Amino acid sequence: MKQVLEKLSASFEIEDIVYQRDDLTFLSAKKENLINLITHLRDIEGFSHFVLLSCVDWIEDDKFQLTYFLNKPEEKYDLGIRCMIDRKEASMDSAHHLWKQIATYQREIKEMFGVDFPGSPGVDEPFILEGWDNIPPMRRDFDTKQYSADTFFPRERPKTNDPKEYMKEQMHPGEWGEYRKEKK
Amino acid sequence: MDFDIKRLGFTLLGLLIVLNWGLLMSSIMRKLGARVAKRYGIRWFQPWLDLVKNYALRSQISHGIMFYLGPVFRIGGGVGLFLFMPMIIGSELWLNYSFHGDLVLLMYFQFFGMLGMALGSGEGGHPYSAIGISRGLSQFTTIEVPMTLAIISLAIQYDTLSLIDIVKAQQGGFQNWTMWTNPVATIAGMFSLLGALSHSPFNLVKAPNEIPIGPPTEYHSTFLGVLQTNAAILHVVEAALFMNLFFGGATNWFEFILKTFFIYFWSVFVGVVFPRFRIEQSVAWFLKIPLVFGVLAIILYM
Amino acid sequence: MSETKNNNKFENPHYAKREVTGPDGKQFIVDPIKDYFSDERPKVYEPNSIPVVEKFLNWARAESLWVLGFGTGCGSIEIPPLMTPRFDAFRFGIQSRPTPRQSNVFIISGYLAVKTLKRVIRSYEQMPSPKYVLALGSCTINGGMYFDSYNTINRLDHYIPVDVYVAGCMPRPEALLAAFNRLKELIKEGKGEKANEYAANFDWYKENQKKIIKDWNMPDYNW
Amino acid sequence: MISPIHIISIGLGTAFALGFLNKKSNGLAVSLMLVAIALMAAVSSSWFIKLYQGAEAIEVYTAGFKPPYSINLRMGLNEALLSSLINLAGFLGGLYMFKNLKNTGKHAIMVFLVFVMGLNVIILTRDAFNLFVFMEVVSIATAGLIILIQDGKSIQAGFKYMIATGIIAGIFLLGIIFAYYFSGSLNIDDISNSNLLAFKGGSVAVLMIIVSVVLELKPFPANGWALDVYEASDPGIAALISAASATAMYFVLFKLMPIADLQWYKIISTAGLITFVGSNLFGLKQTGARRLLGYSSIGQLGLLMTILGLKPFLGDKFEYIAITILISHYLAKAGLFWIAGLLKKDKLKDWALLRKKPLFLVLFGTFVFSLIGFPPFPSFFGKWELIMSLSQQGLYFTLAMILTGSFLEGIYLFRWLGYAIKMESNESWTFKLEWNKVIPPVLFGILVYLAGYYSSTFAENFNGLYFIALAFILIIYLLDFLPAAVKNILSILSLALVSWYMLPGLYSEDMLRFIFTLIFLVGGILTFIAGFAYKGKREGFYPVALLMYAGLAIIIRASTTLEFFFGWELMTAGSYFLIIRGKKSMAHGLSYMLFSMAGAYAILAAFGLSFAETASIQLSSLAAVGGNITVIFSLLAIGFMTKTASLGLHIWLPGAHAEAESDVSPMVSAILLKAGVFGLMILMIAMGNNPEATRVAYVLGWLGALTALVGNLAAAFQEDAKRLLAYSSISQLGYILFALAMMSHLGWMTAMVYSINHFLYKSILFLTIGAVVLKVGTHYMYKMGGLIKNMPLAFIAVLIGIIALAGVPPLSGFAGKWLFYNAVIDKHWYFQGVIVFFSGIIAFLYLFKLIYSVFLGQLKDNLRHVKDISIWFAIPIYILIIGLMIFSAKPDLVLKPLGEMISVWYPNAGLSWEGGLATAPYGYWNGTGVMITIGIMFMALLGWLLLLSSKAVKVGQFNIVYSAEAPQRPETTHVSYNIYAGYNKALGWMVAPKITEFWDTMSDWAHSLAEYGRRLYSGNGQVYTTYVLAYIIAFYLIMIF
Repeated sequence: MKQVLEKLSASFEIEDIVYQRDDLTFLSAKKENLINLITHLRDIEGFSHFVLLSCVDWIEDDKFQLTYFLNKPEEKYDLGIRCMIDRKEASMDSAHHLWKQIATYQREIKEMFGVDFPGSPGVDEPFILEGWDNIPPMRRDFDTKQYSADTFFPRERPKTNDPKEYMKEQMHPGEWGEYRKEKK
Repeated sequence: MDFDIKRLGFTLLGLLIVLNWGLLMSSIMRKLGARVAKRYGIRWFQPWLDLVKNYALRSQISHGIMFYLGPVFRIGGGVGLFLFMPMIIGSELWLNYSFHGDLVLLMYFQFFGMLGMALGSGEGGHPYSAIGISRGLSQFTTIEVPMTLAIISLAIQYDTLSLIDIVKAQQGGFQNWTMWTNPVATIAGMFSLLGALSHSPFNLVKAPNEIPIGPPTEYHSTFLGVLQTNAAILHVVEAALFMNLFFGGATNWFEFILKTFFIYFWSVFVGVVFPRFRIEQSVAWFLKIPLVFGVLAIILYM
Repeated sequence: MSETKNNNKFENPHYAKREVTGPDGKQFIVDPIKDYFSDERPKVYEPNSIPVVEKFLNWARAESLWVLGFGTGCGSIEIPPLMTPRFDAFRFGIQSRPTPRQSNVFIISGYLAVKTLKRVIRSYEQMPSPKYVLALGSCTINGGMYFDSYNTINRLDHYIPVDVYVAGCMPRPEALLAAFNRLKELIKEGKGEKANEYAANFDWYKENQKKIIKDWNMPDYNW
Repeated sequence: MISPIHIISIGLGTAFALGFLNKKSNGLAVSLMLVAIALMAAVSSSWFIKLYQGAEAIEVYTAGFKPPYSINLRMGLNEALLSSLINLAGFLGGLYMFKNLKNTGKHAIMVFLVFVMGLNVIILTRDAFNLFVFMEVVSIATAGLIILIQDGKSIQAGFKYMIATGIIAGIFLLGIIFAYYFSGSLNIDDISNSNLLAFKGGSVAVLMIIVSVVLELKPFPANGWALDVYEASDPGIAALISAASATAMYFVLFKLMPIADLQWYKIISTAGLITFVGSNLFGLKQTGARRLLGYSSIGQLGLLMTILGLKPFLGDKFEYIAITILISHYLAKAGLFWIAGLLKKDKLKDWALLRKKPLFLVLFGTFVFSLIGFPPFPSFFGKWELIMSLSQQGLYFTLAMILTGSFLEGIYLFRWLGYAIKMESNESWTFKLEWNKVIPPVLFGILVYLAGYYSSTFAENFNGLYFIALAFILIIYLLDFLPAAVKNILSILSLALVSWYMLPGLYSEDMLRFIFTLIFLVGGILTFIAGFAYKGKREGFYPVALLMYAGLAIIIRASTTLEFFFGWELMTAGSYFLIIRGKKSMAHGLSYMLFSMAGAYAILAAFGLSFAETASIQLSSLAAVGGNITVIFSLLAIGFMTKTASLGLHIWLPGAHAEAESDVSPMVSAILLKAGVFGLMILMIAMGNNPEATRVAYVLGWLGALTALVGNLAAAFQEDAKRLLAYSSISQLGYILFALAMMSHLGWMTAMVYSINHFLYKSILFLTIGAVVLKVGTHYMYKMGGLIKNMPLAFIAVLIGIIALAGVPPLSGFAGKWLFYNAVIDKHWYFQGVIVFFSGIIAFLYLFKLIYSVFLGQLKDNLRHVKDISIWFAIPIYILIIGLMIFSAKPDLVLKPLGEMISVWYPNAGLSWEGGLATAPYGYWNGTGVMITIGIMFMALLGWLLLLSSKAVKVGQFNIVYSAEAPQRPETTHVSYNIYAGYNKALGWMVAPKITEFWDTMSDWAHSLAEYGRRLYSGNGQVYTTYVLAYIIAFYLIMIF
């Protein structure tokens, strides 16, 4: 597998190959090469099984990371292909023509992160949320606690304590430190 | 037709007895089922509570006039069957209004309630209602085939279609029951009873967990109360029909209760043991073994 | 059949107004929400005026609790054991029904997503009055571990009236049985009138519901 | 009186005179020709009138000598008639071809005139050689006329014609020479008197003469040349060849037959029979109108030849039979060719254009019906006499073949008629009608009706009054321009008048006929009321509907088998037009017609057989039949069962009823089918007591039971509401057949109760569903739904209809079920009974589907604003419902008289009555008591529910529990399509379309046989000549063996 990936790395500009385990490898590809790469992997290298597509919001780098997981059933070999895309007007080429089920992942990512996949079937339809009119909820700039507080009539919460300090105070008032030392 | 207040009174009393016995019987059966599953089960008076509760619900909706009339038709079917069914032989007054018609009337009057219910729940507009009814009607067509063969066999045997005469011919001892004099017809009849009472494996009309719960999906509160009342009456009356046909009828209420209980128990017993058929299996089943018995019953008496 | 556009962003296309041609060639507008649903408001049903009768009826209601078989959250896994020989809820007059039309008790079993809430409201409104709600778990009280989630409600009683809360995450079947007993007591005391409360404060409940259910595409009250 | 010789002199003289005319005055020439032919016609018809009034036939001797020294002409009644016919055809043909002749020039006109004149001579002459000469003249003239259209095809055809007739003429001449040699005379009478066959070699003369004349009549298969002639020549010419030449040649054969003996008659009749059947068989595959007409012409000539061959057997009936059939053929075929010429379309399917001119459509229908031998046309009476005489002589094979041939002819003619009436057509009528082309067919159309009336006057025991009904229908047809409402009122009045006239008498005399009259006529009035719902003119509807009712009334009134058959055929014709009026009904109309025709022929054959035995055509004489009873009974039963659509013969019904108009469906379902029941009852009353018949009835019983089962099962799987009801009708008629076949008191009672009930509820259901279909614009139930709120009237009607149909007490349907049980047990027909009972329960499936899918469930978007059914439908529906309710509440009102009526035939085992309580041998039933008990109970329970839940909230159709969702569309929420899928899986194999497949295979075989045989006609003139020679040789071989 190593040779294969190294051979490919030149033609597809693959970077950061991480051999995590014997059967798991991560690598990074550029946005414009990605579809070609996974097409090649599927058709030539036998990665016929698409496992999942996930998204991570690197708000600090102003990037979204998409990870395509492929699997080669004969060798039970997993391959994660990372791809960083711009966070502003985030958009990625759709890969639903390779595996139909990718459309569903893309629809979910569109809803949760706002990454667009033009041409993917039903990508604009609501996936889980009904009637969502805020920014996509999985984006890290969405303040879910604030949203909940504004929307869902939070109950007045009783005063809470740090359990460690509180229990120390309750069970061994003033002698927690000594107790620990004695034990040792 | 002259109006006979005494007969009416006896009939209403009989109806009351049958209703309460039907409710009690259903609770006993459920209790038996629970004990088989090692549960304590419902309290014996639960059916009355449920009935009162349903009648006591405050809000009702109606989907239209036929929806409203459906339960009336349904209970009319049950009560009418009761009216035309001789209950206790030997007492002129417990024969109800069975002098208006014979066995054929009873057989066809069963459809009265079925049809009304089908139409009522049809107007409810729920898809499951229609599916349930289509199954019910489909199954009913073949259930009745062995039953008809058995009845014709009895008609040949006793040379009459009058239910009273058939019962009277069976009096005078255990050995005179049709069950012994015409066992093949009895078997055919009892098979079709399984379908008529629609317990498992023939309960695909209501089919819990599959098309919850078939025709009465939209029925609630008082409508449901009426349907439950009918179910209690109908089960006893159906059992009474089989009692009259095959098991010598009843000369007193005790005998009546005992016999109807065991007849009803037969279907519950089978129901506890066998899982549900699919519709095409159920339809075809009645055209297999029960049909053979029915045909045999006629050939033997031809 | 042509569909006329509506400015509601979340409108279900099936419920949009549409222009149809009748068999006689005349065209007319069908507004599904108006034409296909009843727009009647819920009523407050007065208890029976004779106290003894009402007491008797309440006793029957309390002893015959039909539960709607609708598992709204993770807690519904605790309901099937109720019917097993170990807990055997049947002996308390409790049984489950598959249709809201024939049920009296709605068990909200745990967290409620906004999406589920819509279905819960619909089913709740389809149940005949009087009806009772059991709310299971912390989630229905204050959101529980989902208190800061973007799509899980925090307080159920802002959307439908609740008769009995059962705390815990999750409450065990024993707790549920205790809750049923509490509910029975309440009903027998004549305090099981939350359905009337809902009808009386209908506008407030609707306002709360509509605040979070943004794609409101049903009539105000689902009969 | 002008001497007949002047017919010739006028013709010849004018022909010569024409030669002096200027080349440019062709118009004048044609006019002169027409005048000449008119004069000829005047002469011959004046002779005809005179001879008909009783004058003696005269002989005309030319040149002052008597035969054998000169040519003599005879003007007898036959000659006068035929020459009048020929001259008439010639005149009208000339008129028709006015323009053609004018454009072609004087020579053509002269040829035409010579042609007509020649035919006259052929008719009149008694001299063999003269006959030969004029046959030659005519054949040359014909060839000339054929090539009038100077295209390749017609020239080829003319040439083939010349070759063939040349050979034929040569042989004919040889024959005459031989005959002259033996008899010493050329006079036909002398030849026949001299008994040629007695001479050695004389038989060769006979062979040559006869075979050549036969060949002129275009016998199958040596007739390829003739077919090309019909196809290629101008339709006007073809009309003349088919009508006039054939008539003349037929007469020649008639004239010459005396020279031969009985053996020759047999040969002729066989040759004719082969021609008739073969040519009609091959006609099946034709797609061109003129060639088809050619086949039909040849077929008809074959039939005529058969009749001539049967002359020794037919005795004095011969002339009547031959002339009626000849005239029918003459008028119809000429008319058809002329219409073909008008239309200028040869493809049969293009004849749909004819619809644009209703007059011609009517003429076309008239000619087709008269060719097949429907009443009131002459051939009907001819065929009737023919069948009667044949069976009297025991010529069953001939009889069967003639009926087969007629049936085959019917197939293609009715298919063609169906195309004309119903075929889709986008073309527009592209030419103008010229008066000279319109007059001839119209005149012939009128003549064929007159001839029909005239022939009926000769028929024994035939009530001419029936023609008054036909005349009335004709008046209604002439009033077709009036709005529908007026015609509707007239029709209702006429039916009311007939019922008022018929009913009181029947009530006291004949209960059975009284009940059926009620069903037919009062039912007819009720369904006519629904007709007020139709706007516009409804062209053509009223005449045909009245025709059907007239037929039904005649069946009731009929006292002889002839009248019965007359009524039966009228009814068939009327109902055929009613059925084919429906949308997409072309195929259904055809299959209805074919089954009806086959059934009618079965009935005809049976009547013939019974006539042969009892020598009486009184209906009552059927009872006296003894010997052939199994055959007669079976044939009649099959005939009537085609109308009741029993299993195997039912495939016409569903489509026909389903596609018919809304008020026609009840006519053809609730009313028309009862004609079959009536027939069966008549049959069983007459023959039922015979043990042989009982054996057949046993089979009928099984057939009825299976029909009931299959009909109901099939109904349960229909999606089309009207088709569902149609299948239901099949099964209901199965019940009736079953009950009738029991032939016991209770069985017949069941059958009568079913008949009455079926009339009531099927009328209600068909009218209601028809009215609903009119409003919602679709037949398909899954496209309806939830209409109860819009159409409460219709809903109540259907509800009552289905409760009655299902036999649920307390409505009257239960009466039938109750009687049925008692009858079955009484008769010991247990297993059949169980099958019928089973099918009765299956009825619930389709009844529920019907009412649920249409009225309950979910209302569709586009039907939200639909209004209730038209008041004009509601009126008859509710009248029928009142009738049904009265019958239900007081069944004894109907059952008691029925019992008395049936006691006449089956005195035992009836019902005994005690007030409202009926006691049968096995059970008892009090209809009134049950009704009251159930009524009180129902009201009490309703009151109880009202008390409990009067404050229910009315909700919308989507306010249903839907697994916590809400329905999105009514279409996806309404469960209706294939609702009995599970049932289909379990029992659907029973209704696999095996029977349809059987009939399809039959028709495939017939068509492939026709296709295979048709290849005989290669189109090659030499091959045709070989056929002609082979034919002669075959004759010779037959003769010497």
